Amino acid sequence: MTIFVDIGSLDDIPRQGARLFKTAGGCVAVFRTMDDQVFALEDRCPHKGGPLSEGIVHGTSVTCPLHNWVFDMNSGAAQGADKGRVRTYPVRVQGGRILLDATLIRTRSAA
Amino acid sequence: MTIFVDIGSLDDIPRQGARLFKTAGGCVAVFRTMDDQVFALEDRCPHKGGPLSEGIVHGTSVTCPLHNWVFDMNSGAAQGADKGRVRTYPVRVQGGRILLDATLIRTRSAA
Amino acid sequence: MEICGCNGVSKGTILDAVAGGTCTGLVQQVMALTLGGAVADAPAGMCKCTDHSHEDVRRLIRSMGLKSVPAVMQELGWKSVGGCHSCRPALNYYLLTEYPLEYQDDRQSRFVNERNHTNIQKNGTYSVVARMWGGVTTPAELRAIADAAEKYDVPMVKDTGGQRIGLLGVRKEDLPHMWADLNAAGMVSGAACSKGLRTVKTCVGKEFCRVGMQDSTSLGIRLEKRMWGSWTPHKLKLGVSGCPRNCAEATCKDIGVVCVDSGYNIVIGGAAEMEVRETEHLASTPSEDEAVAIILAVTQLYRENARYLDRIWKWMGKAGLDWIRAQIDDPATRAALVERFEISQSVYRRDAWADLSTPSETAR
Amino acid sequence: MEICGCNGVSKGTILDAVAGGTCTGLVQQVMALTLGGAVADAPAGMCKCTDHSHEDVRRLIRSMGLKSVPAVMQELGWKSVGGCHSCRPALNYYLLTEYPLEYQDDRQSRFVNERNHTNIQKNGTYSVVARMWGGVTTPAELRAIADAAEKYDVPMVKDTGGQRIGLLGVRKEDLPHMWADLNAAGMVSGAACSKGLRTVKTCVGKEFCRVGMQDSTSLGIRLEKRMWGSWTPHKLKLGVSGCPRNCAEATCKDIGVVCVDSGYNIVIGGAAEMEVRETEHLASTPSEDEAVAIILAVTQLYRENARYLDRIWKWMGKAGLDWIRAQIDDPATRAALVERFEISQSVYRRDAWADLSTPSETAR
Repeated sequence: MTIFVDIGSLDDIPRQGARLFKTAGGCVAVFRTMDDQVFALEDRCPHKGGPLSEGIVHGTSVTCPLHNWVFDMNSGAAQGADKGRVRTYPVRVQGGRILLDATLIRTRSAA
Repeated sequence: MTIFVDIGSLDDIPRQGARLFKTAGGCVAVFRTMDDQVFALEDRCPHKGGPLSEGIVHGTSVTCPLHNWVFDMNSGAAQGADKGRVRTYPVRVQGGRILLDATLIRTRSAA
Repeated sequence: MEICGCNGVSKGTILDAVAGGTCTGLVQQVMALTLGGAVADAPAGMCKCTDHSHEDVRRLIRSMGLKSVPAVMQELGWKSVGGCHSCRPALNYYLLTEYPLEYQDDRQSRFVNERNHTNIQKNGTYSVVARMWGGVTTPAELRAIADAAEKYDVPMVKDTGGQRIGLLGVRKEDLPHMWADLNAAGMVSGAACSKGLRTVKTCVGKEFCRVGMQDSTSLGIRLEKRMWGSWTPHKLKLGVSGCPRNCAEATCKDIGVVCVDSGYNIVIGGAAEMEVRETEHLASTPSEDEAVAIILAVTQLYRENARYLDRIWKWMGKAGLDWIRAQIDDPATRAALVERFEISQSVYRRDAWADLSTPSETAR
Repeated sequence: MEICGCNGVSKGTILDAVAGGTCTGLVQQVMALTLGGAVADAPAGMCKCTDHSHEDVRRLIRSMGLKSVPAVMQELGWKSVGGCHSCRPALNYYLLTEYPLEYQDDRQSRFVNERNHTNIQKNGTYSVVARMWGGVTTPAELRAIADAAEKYDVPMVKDTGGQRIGLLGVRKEDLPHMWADLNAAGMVSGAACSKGLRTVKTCVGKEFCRVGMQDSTSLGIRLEKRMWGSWTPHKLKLGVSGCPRNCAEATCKDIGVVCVDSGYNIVIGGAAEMEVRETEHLASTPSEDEAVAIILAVTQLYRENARYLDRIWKWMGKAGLDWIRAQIDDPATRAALVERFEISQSVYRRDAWADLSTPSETAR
């Protein structure tokens, strides 16, 4: 069973923006869509390691800032002709708070 | 009657070179030709003020380093299509020493 | 009001053509008649989110008074939720150019370099390039840059092709502190890699050079101080050379000035990237003031009319140099362009870094 | 031995043509047959001091073993005493290129910028530009430049178009002291405005750039450290771009490298001065070592064959890119060119400033 831990307020992330959370398992990028859905992805493009948290969020997709690869944040799969998949993590919003899979959080600090 | 003053040794000036002498009347450029003739000119091209002492000496002429005006060092007259004249001063060589018109030399220092 | 200047088609022609409703096809036909072969480059939908062309969208933003990205998408029937990384930056640019005083710049619709006012690098670090107006600096500025490089363990300090000094490999978390330090030393930064005014390269000009004909350095400084912070459809590089020997390489810049004895030749449309293109002559004037006005006017004309991500040479190929020159040569049009540029600069000629920077006292 | 490579005419052809005695006219006729329309650019006397063309003089320096300016003037019947400001620098250049180990460079036959290893300015002051290999510098170097600027009251500090920092308006009497100070900080200078290797511009390349394909910065540094100090017929500017986006503007330099995924494209003959010219492709190689060898070889070919004051693009127009490429592509010819370049560099790759500088302890 996944245990979720509160990592911050939804309002800390601008719509169509992202915020980076450092965990023991690496940097996790938490994205907020225009309609307040939230996704958590590894902050590392499988192509050349670009920081996806700096990409442009559109719909439920994000575009890597380095070379414009586009990922579906539901599945983590690269779209179009590009092949690859970015790791996704369980995340949810409850009462305006962002809850992340606790197994990721051993030491945690908001960046 | 012109009185000449010893300002230095001919050997201080390389052949086809020049040396600058500061006088009360301004900087005087003393030139030595390939065949050891010596000429003294104001160190200021009448065109744009270029330092003639930095020019290329050829025959009894010198070319201004800024814009390639050529002056006959005997007369100081610009050659070719250019119009102008640079001031010349009496100078002679005697016993390997350079003698310059004393009226120029109130305070003198070799540059 | 210029409706579709980017193709040199008059307002009347367009209005007649589009009177019946949707216009893309009609505009294309008008263009086919007007431009001949150029129709091969006819506008398609700006991205998969819409069938409207860039030109149509821009025209409709004006005519319908659309003033936000969501409003554009709503009113023009965007097919996607929230657009994509292609249309969003373009819409954001079109809106801020059209409504400089009303529109609030949308950071989330910007590519990372504009959003962070810096240049992202391959490992997610950034480069920081402080402005040196016209390339001129001072011992104090050099020391401030040296201090910042050491304080933040910058792995490489490098002179750039734009006559600036770049600090490469800066960590994102250090950026606000570094900005604050450089600000404290009197320097503004950011935008070194933006789609906006980059740098104004200059040669030393007649103050020092034995062949310089005008004071190219001070003209470059004047232009950079007037134009910095402005957003443009793509990067905008300027150069001012003090004589036709052209040591500032002004004739392969987007906008260049080549000084001559009689004044200033203003040239546009150069490039030295994938291809090398020599500029073409736009205007000549004996007056430095007029040279500045011409450059501000053609910059504003480019801002208002070019498709997002078109450099000046590409825009010039579509709009036509003759049409551009006609706008600049007309005194009233020129003055209006300069005025609109200044209105926009009243918002954008400010140091975005200062807004974002962290006082160094609180840092580290 | 290449007799008259600058026009792409083979040794055999020339030897046959000149067997009977004076050759200028005959060479012209051969060229007319060989080159067609190019005869309009047929060589005339190099200046009013002689009827011999540059090409003839150079050939005769080789074939007659002439090893000093007076010997050339004596043996070839110069009509003036001591030549003029036009032929003397050319003869000096031809002699030092032909006999790098035997010929003693004649300072009095040099234009002021080469004689003083600096650039004269309009009021007789000079500019000083310290080398930053490939444009890369350090905080310590920035501080040393800042210190020198203040110590000698330099009126302007300016970033140059060649990715260096220029100190403008330096008094001649301060030059040796400033050289000593910069030397003490580990920098070599001089030649920033010479008819020799200028700078090697670089972009940041794949070490930092998200699109860089090779390490353009380190290749640029390697080239500059290998080539600095070499004299060439005219200024020689290099650029190395890490990808085809070409941020180092390599394709308007005399010699450029454009990195691609598969290696290095070497291009020559660009310019961004009175005219803008895009380079043409010379060679491609997957190997950085081979890229360096190709660049040294084509530089030496240019040194040995071009007329004094011809930039590479002008030489290329006369010699023909095909002929140049044939020399570079032939392994034995290429290796011999590189070897001759290195022999010359054993003399000239040294800091002329250090020889002339005054220890700062004794200064002021």
